[in-house]
Amino acid sequence: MLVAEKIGKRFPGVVALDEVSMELLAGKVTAIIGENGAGKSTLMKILSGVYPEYEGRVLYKGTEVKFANPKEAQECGIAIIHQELNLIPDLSIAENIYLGREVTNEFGVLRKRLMREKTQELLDKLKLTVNPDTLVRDLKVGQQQVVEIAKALLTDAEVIIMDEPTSAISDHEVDILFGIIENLRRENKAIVYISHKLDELFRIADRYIVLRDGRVTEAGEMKGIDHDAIINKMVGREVKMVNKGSRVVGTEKLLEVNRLSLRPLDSLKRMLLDDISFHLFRGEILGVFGLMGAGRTELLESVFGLHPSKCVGEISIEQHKIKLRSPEDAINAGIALVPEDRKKDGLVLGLDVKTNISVSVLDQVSYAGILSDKKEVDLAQQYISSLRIKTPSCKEKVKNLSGGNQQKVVLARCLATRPKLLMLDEPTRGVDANAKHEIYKLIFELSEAGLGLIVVSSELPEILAVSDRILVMSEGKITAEFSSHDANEDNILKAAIPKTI
Amino acid sequence: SDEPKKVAIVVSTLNNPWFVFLAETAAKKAKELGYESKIFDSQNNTALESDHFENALASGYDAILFNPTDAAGSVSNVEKAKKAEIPVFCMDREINSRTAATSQILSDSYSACVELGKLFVDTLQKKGQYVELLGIVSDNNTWNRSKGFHSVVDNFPNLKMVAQQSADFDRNKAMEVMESILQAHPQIDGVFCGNDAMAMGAIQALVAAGKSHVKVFGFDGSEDAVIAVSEGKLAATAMQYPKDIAEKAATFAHEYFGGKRDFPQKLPIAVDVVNKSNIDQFTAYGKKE
Amino acid sequence: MDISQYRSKLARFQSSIALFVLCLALSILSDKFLTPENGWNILRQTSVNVCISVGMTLVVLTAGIDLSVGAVLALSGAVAAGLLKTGIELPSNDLFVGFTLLGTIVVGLITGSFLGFFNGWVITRFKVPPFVATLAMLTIARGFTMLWTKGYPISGLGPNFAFIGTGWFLGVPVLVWIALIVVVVAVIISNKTAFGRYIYAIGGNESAAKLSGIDIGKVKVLVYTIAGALAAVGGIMVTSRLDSAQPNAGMGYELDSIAAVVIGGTSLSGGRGSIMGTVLGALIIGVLNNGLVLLDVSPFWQQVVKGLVILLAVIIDKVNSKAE
Amino acid sequence: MDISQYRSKLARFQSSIALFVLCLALSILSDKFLTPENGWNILRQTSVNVCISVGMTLVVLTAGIDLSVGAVLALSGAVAAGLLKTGIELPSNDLFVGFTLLGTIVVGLITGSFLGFFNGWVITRFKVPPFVATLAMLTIARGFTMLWTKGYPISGLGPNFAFIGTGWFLGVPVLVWIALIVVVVAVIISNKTAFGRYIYAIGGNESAAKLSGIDIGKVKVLVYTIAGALAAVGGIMVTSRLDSAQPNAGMGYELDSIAAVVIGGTSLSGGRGSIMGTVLGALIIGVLNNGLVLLDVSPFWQQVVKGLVILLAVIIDKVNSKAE
Ligand SMILES: Nc1ncnc2c1ncn2[C@@H]1O[C@H](COP(=O)(O)OP(=O)(O)OP(=O)(O)O)[C@@H](O)[C@H]1O
Ligand SMILES: Nc1ncnc2c1ncn2[C@@H]1O[C@H](COP(=O)(O)OP(=O)(O)OP(=O)(O)O)[C@@H](O)[C@H]1O
Ligand SMILES: O[C@@H]1[C@H](O)[C@H](O)CO[C@H]1O
Ligand SMILES: [Mg+2]
Ligand SMILES: [Mg+2]
Repeated sequence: MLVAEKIGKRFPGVVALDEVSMELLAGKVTAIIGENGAGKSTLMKILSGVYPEYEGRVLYKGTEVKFANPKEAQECGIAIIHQELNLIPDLSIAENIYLGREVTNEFGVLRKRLMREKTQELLDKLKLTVNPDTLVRDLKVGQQQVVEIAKALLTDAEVIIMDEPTSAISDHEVDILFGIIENLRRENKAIVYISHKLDELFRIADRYIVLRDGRVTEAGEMKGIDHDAIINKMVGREVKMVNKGSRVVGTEKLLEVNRLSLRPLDSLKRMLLDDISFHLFRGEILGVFGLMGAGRTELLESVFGLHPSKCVGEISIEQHKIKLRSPEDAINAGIALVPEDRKKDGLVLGLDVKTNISVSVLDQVSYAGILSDKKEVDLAQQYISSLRIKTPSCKEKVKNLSGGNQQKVVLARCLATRPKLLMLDEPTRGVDANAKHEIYKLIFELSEAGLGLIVVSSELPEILAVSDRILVMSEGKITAEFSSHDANEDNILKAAIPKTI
Repeated sequence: SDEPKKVAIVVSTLNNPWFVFLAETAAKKAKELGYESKIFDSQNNTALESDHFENALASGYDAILFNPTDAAGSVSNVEKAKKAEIPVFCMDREINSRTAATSQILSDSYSACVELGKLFVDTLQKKGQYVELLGIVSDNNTWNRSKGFHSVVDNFPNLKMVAQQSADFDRNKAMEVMESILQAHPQIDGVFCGNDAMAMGAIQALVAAGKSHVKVFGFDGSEDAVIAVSEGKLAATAMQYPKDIAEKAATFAHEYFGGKRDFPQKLPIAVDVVNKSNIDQFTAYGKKE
Repeated sequence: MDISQYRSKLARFQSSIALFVLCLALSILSDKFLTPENGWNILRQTSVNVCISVGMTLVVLTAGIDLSVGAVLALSGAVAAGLLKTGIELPSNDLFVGFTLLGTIVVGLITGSFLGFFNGWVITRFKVPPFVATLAMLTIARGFTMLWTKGYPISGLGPNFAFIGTGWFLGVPVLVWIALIVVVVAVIISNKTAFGRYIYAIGGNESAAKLSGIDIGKVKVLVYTIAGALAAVGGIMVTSRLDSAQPNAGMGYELDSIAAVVIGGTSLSGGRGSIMGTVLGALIIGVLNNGLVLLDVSPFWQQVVKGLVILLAVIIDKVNSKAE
Repeated sequence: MDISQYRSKLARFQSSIALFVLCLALSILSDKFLTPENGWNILRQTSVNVCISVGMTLVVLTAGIDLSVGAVLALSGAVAAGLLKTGIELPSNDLFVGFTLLGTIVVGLITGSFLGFFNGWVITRFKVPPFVATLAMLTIARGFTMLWTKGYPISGLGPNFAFIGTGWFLGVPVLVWIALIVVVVAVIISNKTAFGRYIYAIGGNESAAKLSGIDIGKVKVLVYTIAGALAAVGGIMVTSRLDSAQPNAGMGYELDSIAAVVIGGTSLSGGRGSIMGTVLGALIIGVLNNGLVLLDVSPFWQQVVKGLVILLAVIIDKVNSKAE
């Protein structure tokens, strides 16, 4: 259906794609596999008209095409779900879905009702129960991702590209999406599926194409391939998986949270956090699971002092009650947070690696109030090597790093504050399988060094793989607690599903 | 009614002490005569002036003492007042209508600058190089003054204008512009400025450059200028008597309330050239009492 | 879940409350305030700012800004007035071209549109920040106004032209009619057309809008062109009202207009806001100007009070929308 | 691969190129341009804008803006001049408080700092957009200046005070020394201190900065306070230079200052830029003003040329940094 021939694309200083040739078949789901920065998204952006300038050629149904913009590709029958959310926060769902292809009457006036109804149909199909007039700003990330999916399904596209469509949605929505993909496959559409969640690929993909450093290294049928093999193909070498093994957890209580509640902005709604109590031992890894909107992010944020005026309850570190009025207080108390959305909350993308690493501990790298370049570089180098951050230099802008390495920079910044308690919110979202394992390894190393860790994740396998103990949240409450031996996918999920509705 | 009559004082701008003085004097006089008064600042904006007229008429003022922003643009405002049978007395600046205003008490920039021009020619002994600093180029007084000056000075071919720049009636700008001009034309003999603030700025630049012999001419009769003339720093300025103008206008309003109707359509208030020879008769904005 | 709609209604409602409170206070403080005559005064005085601010709203919705509106207003008005008064003499062959009333108005509007178009072109083609591009245009248009008028006002444009600024039609001043038409058209464009959508989309998330296939450049150029055209409408209105094109007309109007937009709840970072909010914002400023005069506040204090009230209006807005 | 460093060096270099080309052109067009005396003129004339623009740079780096600098300059200068000239009479007990030269300067600076602090407080406490908060402050400070001066200049401040504006020290004008010190201190603060880092971090990504433990509010308030203090420094400089506090001093300086910041390559959306770039930007504007007068360009054309040159400088910058 769609053939790429010797596609090349460079960015200043980077060859993103180098003579990439590949083929998409009708009625098949093709997985594109590769590490962060391998060039997957770049290739897809070329196929969907985002980058009009590239080397090589693209054949669609046998004839060469060259799209000047995304609209042309769309009109031709190529739809894409982008990796980054591309929605307009202050427009409604319906307005977003129809953006750039509004339906108007003969006077050029928008046919709002028609568009709203069609949107409702789409949302029903995707089982998203919100009003099409809701502003996207008021949706949670997961719901926004569903809207992105709906956007791609609006037109009757022949080729549908999905670049990490499930990075922010939970298993339930993934199942719905896969049902839809099945239908599309049956309708003989060509589908591209990109994801770092390898399990999904085994469930849905028929074929795979491996990208490494901007080149295609391999392609073939999914059948008969296993987990390790895929990782080997991606990385190009044997990767040793980390294993939790037997772990000893301290007995000293590091953190104790007592009857923590968080009031929402709007007093009409239920509490965001409702009477939460739990504790954490030194050297322990506490996993927190929940479905989207369960309140896990709010929990970490509250412990980090981000909602001082809306929060009641007690927090003690090492048996000392503390008052946290700001992240600054939290950091001083030995708490660190790796936020959910690293680009939005974790990094100053326009500044360099060393500046991002040192920003929380500038007093450590200055003499008499004057910053020392040498001390700062030393600090950065220390973490670059200990966390194996892949960067040309510590003076590279963070925005030029791959996702996994950006995540490590956030970690480095947090670790530089020498925390006792490290909280990680979705630490491996959008991170490739290899880097994911490196992050797991780090989590274990840190806990062995005596830190207490709280890991929030929406991926059950991840929670099961890293945690010593697991809390399950639903609707702002803790609904269950399991030790790592007692926990399994079933009982966790059961506790996570909201009781209301 | 036995409520005191109300007098609106609409001035072109309060961003210039000359007009502040004009407005305050008018207000003071009106009060002395037993009237309530209020000052409106048009901020050199004819459209805002128009708003002020409408608002003043709506809120029941009985007379308007008016310093127009513009001879042409202000006519329609005055006509509005006339229609509402509210008398308007123009102060300092003219409007281009013989019928709209009840009376116009005017200080004629053009002819004052003719006089200044004559003095300028004499002082420079009909030869030499000079610089002209214009006021805000969109202000018509800028051009009235410039034209009056040139109507005399341009008849003397040995008087050469080497630079004509605007300094926006502003002292700081005048100083900076003068500093730059002095680089290109170090050998000047005179500077003609559209007002005193600019003259003061020019003097400062000249003094700093060691050229205090250059003859500077201003316009207004402001406090700084009167002092500078007496100290011999400023060759001359033109005294416009804002006090007389304002008091006259207030008095006319008083007479109008008393029933008088035959006012002179135009009452020119002479502008006097002030220099070292007669400075002892003057104080800021007027004659010594 | 109509939360979002409800919220935007409430936001609009807030500016209305501010306006209402202001009017109430003024009616109590001065018996001259609540008269039909004074009402027309306020509306007439606000009409020019409304026209300019409607254009400014569209620009600000795209996350841009237009500092040149005042200068464009002056140049457009001066061009129209100059042509009406004296026509054009073609230098080469001594041909005199006279202009009709309608002709001059059209040329005035074209002038403004062209200057706006130039703003948009510089901003999109060379990626010059709108602040800088329109700041440069402010200076340039002021310069050309001086060159065209030689610093003198152009006056005496005749009763037909003056009708726009001073006439009444069906019991309503023509100026108010113009503002009304501009507002209605702008509300329709911003709410009921794809172009309006695109304006919000670009301001909300430019790169997402681009990926949705919107021609960002075209939309922005058009928005700045409209802003220029509406500044020209303002220029015609001011000129006709005064029966005179003042070379320094519109000085500082950019700030008044931005104030109206912001008080009306439009976010300077784009994507959020409405035309009706801006109209309320302009009315708040207009009522305030009028009220301060009626209350006999001294001109020096007026500036202080005006600054404080604007601050207060925005703060109340913020506090309310936070509580919500 | 020090690409990023190299790139930022080049970016700075580009403004230098623009300045160099401008100077070269002017030296060819006028033989009076390249004289030491004219050089001092330009530096002296630029020094006030440099001081204000340094503060503006810090504000803009946090993604803010300060429209009140000109008005704050006027009020601070007027307060200092008024106290120097007449002291204060305490109304209740007829006590006269005289001020020393240093005392008045300190009070002037405190005035500016306080106004800046107020800006910062309103912006951080009530989340009022900086554009609106400082626009309101512009009006308020202008009003207070008029109230304080009653609309008249305060002149005749004595030779000691005038020394600041007109004196020389070690062969360099005192004004230039002040600007130099301000620049050096600001460069050190912005590059070599935690506070400077925080400014860049906040402008680059406010929420990330917050999560990194930076007290956003404190940093912002301090930045606006510094901007106010530097405007006050400018106010003292202007007042002393003229030996007179003009009620309308500093009118429009905000735009000149923002122009210097932007021409110098600082992004209005924050996080990117440098003090040295701003200094180059201010020099470009200063040289341009000086050159246009030296060439005796008519005042009408000056505005047009100035607008075009600013546009060109920014476009060249953009085109180059894209090609790179
Ligand atoms: N706009 C851009 N400018 C400069 N470099 C870019 C740009 N977009 C991508 N790159 C670089 O091109 C390379 C390929 O990036 P791409 O986004 O295609 O990777 P990916 O395989 O999609 O990674 P991920 O799994 O993290 O999404 C990377 O080195 C990236 O840094
Ligand atoms: N934009 C929003 N507007 C209104 N309520 C919201 C918004 N975002 C979150 N909430 C509320 O906050 C609660 C917790 O949401 P949050 O996204 O923090 O949960 P989470 O467990 O971290 O899930 P996720 O995996 O999506 O991060 C939700 O139940 C929801 O009611
Ligand atoms: O008469 C006034 C003053 O001279 C002022 O300095 C400038 O404007 C003029 O109209
Ligand atoms: Mg990608
Ligand atoms: Mg979350």
